[in-house]
Amino acid sequence: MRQCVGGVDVGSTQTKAVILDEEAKVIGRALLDMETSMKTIAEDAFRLALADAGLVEADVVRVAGTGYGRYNVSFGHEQVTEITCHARGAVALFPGTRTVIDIGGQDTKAIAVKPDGQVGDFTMNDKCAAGTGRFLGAASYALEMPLSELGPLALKSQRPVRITTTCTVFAESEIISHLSKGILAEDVLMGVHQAITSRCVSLARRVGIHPEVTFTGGVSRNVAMVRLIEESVGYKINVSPDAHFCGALGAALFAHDKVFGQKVA
Amino acid sequence: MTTNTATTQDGASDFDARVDGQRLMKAWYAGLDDANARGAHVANVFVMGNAVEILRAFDFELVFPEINSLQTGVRKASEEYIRLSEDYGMSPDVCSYVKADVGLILKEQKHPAGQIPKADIAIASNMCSTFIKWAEIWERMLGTPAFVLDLPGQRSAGFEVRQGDAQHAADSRWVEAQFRDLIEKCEKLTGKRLDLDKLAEILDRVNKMVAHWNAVMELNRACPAPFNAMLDGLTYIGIMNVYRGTDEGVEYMKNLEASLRARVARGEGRVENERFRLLFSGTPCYVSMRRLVELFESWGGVFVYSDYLTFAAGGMDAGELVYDTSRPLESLAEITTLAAQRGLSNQFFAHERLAKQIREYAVDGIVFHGIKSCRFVSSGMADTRDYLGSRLDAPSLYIESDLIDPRYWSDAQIKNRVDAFFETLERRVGGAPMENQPAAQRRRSLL
Amino acid sequence: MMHVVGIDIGSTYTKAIALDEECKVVGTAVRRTGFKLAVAAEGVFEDLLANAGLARASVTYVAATGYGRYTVPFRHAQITELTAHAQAAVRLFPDTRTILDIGGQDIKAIKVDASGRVKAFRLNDKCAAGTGAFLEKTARYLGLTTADIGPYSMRSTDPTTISSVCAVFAESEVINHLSNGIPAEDIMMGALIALGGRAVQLMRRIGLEPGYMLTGGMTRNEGMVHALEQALGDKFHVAEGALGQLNGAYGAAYLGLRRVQKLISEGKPIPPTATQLGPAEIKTTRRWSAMTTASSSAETAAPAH
Amino acid sequence: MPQVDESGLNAIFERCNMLRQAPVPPELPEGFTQPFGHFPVYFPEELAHAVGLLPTAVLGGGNQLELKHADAHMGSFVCSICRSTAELGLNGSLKSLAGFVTHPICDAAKHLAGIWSRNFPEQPAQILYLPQNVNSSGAVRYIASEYQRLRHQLENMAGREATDDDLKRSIRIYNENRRLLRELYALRRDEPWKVSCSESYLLLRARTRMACEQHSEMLREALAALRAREMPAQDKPRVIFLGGFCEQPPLEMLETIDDTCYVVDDDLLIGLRWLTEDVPETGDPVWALAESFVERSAASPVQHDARKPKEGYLMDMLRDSRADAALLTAAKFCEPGLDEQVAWSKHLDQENIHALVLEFEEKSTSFEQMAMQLETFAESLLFSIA
Ligand SMILES: Nc1ncnc2c1ncn2[C@@H]1O[C@H](COP(=O)(O)OP(=O)(O)O)[C@@H](O)[C@H]1O
Ligand SMILES: Nc1ncnc2c1ncn2[C@@H]1O[C@H](COP(=O)(O)OP(=O)(O)O)[C@@H](O)[C@H]1O
Ligand code: SF4
Ligand code: SF4
Ligand code: SF4
Repeated sequence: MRQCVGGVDVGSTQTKAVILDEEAKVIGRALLDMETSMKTIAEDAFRLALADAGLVEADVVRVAGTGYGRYNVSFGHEQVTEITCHARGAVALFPGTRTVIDIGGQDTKAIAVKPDGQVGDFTMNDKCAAGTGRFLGAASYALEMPLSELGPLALKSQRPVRITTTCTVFAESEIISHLSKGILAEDVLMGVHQAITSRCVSLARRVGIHPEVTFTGGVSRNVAMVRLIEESVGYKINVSPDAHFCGALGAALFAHDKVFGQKVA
Repeated sequence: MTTNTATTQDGASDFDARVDGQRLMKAWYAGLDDANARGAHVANVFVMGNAVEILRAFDFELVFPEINSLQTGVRKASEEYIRLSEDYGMSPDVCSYVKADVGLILKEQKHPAGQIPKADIAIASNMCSTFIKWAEIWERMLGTPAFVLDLPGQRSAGFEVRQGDAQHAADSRWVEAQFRDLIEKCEKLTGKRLDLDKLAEILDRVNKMVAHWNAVMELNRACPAPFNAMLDGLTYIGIMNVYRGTDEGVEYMKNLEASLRARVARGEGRVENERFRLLFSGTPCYVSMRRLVELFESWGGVFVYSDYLTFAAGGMDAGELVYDTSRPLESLAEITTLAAQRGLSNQFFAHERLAKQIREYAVDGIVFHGIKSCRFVSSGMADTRDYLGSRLDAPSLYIESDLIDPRYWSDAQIKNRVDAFFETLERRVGGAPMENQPAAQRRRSLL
Repeated sequence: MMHVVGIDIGSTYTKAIALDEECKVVGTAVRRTGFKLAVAAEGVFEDLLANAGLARASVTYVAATGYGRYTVPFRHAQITELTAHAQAAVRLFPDTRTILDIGGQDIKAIKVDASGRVKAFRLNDKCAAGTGAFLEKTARYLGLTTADIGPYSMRSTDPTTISSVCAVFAESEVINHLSNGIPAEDIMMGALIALGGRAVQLMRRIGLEPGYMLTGGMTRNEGMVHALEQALGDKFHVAEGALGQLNGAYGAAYLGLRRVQKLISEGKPIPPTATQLGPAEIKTTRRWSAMTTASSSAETAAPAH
Repeated sequence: MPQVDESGLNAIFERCNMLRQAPVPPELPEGFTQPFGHFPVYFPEELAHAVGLLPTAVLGGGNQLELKHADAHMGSFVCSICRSTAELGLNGSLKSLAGFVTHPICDAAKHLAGIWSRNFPEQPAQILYLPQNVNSSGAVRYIASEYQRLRHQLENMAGREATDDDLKRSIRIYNENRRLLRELYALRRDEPWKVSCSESYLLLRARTRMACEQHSEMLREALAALRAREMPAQDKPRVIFLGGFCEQPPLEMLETIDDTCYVVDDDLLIGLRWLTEDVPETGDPVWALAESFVERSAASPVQHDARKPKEGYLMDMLRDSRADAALLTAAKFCEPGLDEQVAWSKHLDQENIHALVLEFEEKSTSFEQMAMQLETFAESLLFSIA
């Protein structure tokens, strides 16, 4: 009889789920785009993760939900905010983490982590979607290019252009206008990445940026963003292949605490 | 007749802090409603740095525009008033109290609580610089003459002005000179001479009220705390300001102290299971204060003190600040000077006071409530927080909304932040685990 | 026969109109601006000449307006779109006092006096939430063309509220609504109402003076007009047909005509065009700001003691 | 006095422009031991000058400075000059200041003293409580006592006494400078085509980065050269600029305005021209300064004075400068400025005087939008095209 635990992160654009085994090792993952309703997506993601881990529902004894749709994880035993989860997940992946920068589809968060791994302070963009993953979404739409290719192409840039609009919606037309002026796609893209970076970094500065910095959320999969953030803070930052699942991982770890008492890092 | 008669909210009682508080507020507004008709003289005053004692001596009816504005919030009518003023041209970025008041003027002084009389004079101190701009608006829109009461505050960090030292003497001299000008104006306005004995009686009543007030504040150092500084406390401070120097005020404060003493004696707390003692820094968000307190109390967090209760009381919350009724005017000037410096330092050099309050009230965490449109409380908040966090390792939460503008209240975000804050506190302070409740039930308790 | 042309290069559409001496409209043209403004100007001018059956030679004077006004090489003069809209509005509806122009990427509220002189104005152009772009985004998501928005939304019986202040967040709101089975027309109308509310709020900020007129491409969207009149609680003047969207170009042309008449009456020659003039015409304030030294952000400090 | 031609004039402007971008004076002139910082609006510079501390107005960081630390210390809802002043402190640009004085002009500015004391305890910072009730009989006496306190603190910092004669000498030097500044503004009123608003601003602002006597020297040369300029008057509306009393509008903004208007008077850096007449050079100098503050001073939205109703000085400015219209600006998030702006525009509406309401920010870098508004405004005034 297994004693696995699960974490589900219902984000604004993508839902992530992970399964941990008894040693808190990640043995199953799932990622779903947020198209249809929030009600079912959490469950779908969870089942996919189970399948990925090759388990059945009975093997999982406890599930924690997080993300802004966390209360839709109706089968969850507890809900924890994405702030606490991202911090926990980041510290689990990189124990030295003092600052977490999480760039998601519609929200960007910065979390200051105390040496004892506790959340010290945090801030996030509220009303405006400027400087979020969406900005990249606009670029990928304008360039008709999958998200995963944006970063690599941007890194080829020699002379980045300056993107002046902060508005995610207007960004699209500015990008096209640059392209129509014959500016290279990579130079425009680099400009886009720089725009997002400067917004995110100034957001993070509100909580104060201290090494080590761990970059989480879907946008952390974008190599150009990683490079630019490193350039603007002035040192290397942590990025894990599981960074996109960081929130779900944190949630799962809390579930794990409940089952096995003592806290694993 | 104190402890024996006065009992608490729950007991069958002749004193209920909330009910009596509301009764007194109603009575006050009723008095204002027909003030102009009765031909009474009316003065606009602010809660910080006013000359209420002098004005009372001349039998002025007192209008507290700040309280009018916050009442539009409490009565869920603020948005209408604020929109009116923004349509009139007021910038969205300025103090929403001012905007609500401009809305009030545009609505011919029609307030949800009744008609607000036109004032014959307005006293604006420099404690919050916005007071002065506000008074200038009355000068223009209503022709109300403004009297600016200039109260020098704490000049720099560690700058202590002690009763009787040279600096205090100089400052008091300046304040007294202004009081004398004010008295001259009042005598012209009312055709009466200042009655010093009457002034002395008023000062004496203020002394009594302040003594009770300080006792009340001290009672909340008890664990569990008998009242919530940011809910019950707001009623108390309202009376403290509106009824300052009156018999009703003294009576209320006396009963309040007695009833809370009884509560503490019975070991009753504001929340049945007090898990976190919190300090609230900033001004309330009157439109959603109940909701906010609810969010915190659902986690067993209670606000045991707030610097708001210091500066909104004009900084009188200190044992040594007692009027010498044998030389009323001079003493008024001297104490006003000291109180103003306390009230101001409370903001501009907040770290010095907060550090003290954290110790005195055995606080687990500080909640900073930033108000974009209130620079008086918000401009230095992030820095103070940074300072206390690094020096005292005091866990703190920063939330942002508005005093009375519902458009700035985002329930989902604030809830998110509050939850995250307590999730952290729990792991630090190790409060009783909450997760072991079933999700469904926990959700109910949170929503 | 002399003709005067007005060209309005907007962020989304480029509009042109030709007037004769009697100020009668002899031809119009509209095309998407695209991203090469000079090209758009040239293109719309040719369309116009074709539509009006005019020869280039018979065009005496060209007045450019809109945000691309400085990019029209063959212009004799440029005027801002605010001045142009104000002039046209008062000519078309003399009692107009407050003008609302909802463009593709901005909103303008303009207060005018009886002579068509601009008294006050407010603009919003930083945030897409209150512009045509917001509509087109929503329409795109619902699979509608710009032209469909109006007729389609008018079918709505029970509009939904779109509460997000951000066009992006609004989109996920739209997704949610759809997934909850709310009819697309109700969502579309919800978007129109949201936009209408913002637009009227902007108008309030300059003070509502009766005699309202709507200009710009939105005049072609009856759903928008409806939503706006709901929000305002009053009627808007709307020029018939395409003239509403041509309002800016018309104002420019009209001012151009007046200018030409003045020159002729004073026996002065028609001034050269921008290209003929060359850079001389460029403004000549010395730009010290252009010469920023490194010290600006550097940590320079006087020798400390 | 050596005659300066256009190229000499350019050299002067170049120097001013370099100084504009320096957070503190690049070098200390003869006879000064250390710069001493003060925040807008008004500060009695004579007191510092007399002990050999170089009065240095701290005016924010301009639109080139990137805020790296300030956001963690001051909310985004605070005006730019306060936030970038905090940034300059935190990034070490102001290390060299012997001290820092701010004023009760608004609550944001008062908070700077607290921020200083928490972050740079070694650099004495204080709030100089210049009274908001100058109409009270005790005002001069109170100010004098505050100035005395300040004088002694400055003496301690400089390790040098300021005798009454030192003070009188400084007062004389500043009186001379104030006279020259009045001449500069007279020239702008009478022949605005000879000196633009941005040029005048550069000259004015240079005083915050050099010794007053040096500045007078430079100003004298500049004035002569400006008067000699051969420039045709253009068909531009005469306007006044209000709202520059504290946060500094970007130079680009002033240049954009120069493109379409003649700015014939303004309240830019009004603190440097706060005292409108000579300060008495006889009698008790401290009293003379205090009395001048009350009796012979300019007006601003952040100084209450029953004798100077705000519309009053607005109308005086319009009349004295024979302006057609007014540019009513306010810095973003500047509470007093924004409140004043409403009163101003309401009043000009009644008076049927054209006004353009502009909001600016020290940090803004793009001005197309503003240019379009100004063009429209000019068009509506001249009502002729091109
Ligand atoms: N393969 C990828 N490469 C680059 N960026 C990606 C990739 N996949 C997703 N993203 C970015 O991550 C965002 C979603 O991240 P996520 O953290 O799931 O957001 P949320 O938690 O708000 O749903 C998308 O908007 C996209 O910009
Ligand atoms: N034929 C049409 N039917 C409905 N709406 C239209 C039509 N043409 C334009 N619009 C709407 O008008 C908006 C602005 O048009 P226009 O005023 O020409 O923009 P701009 O002047 O900014 O280029 C467009 O964003 C579009 O939503
Ligand atoms: S600026 Fe753009 S991204 Fe920001 S709120 Fe407005 S629409 Fe949304
Ligand atoms: S700014 Fe703050 S303190 Fe000042 S009046 Fe407004 S609410 Fe009160
Ligand atoms: S700009 Fe305005 S708000 Fe900022 S410091 Fe100056 S007066 Fe205060």
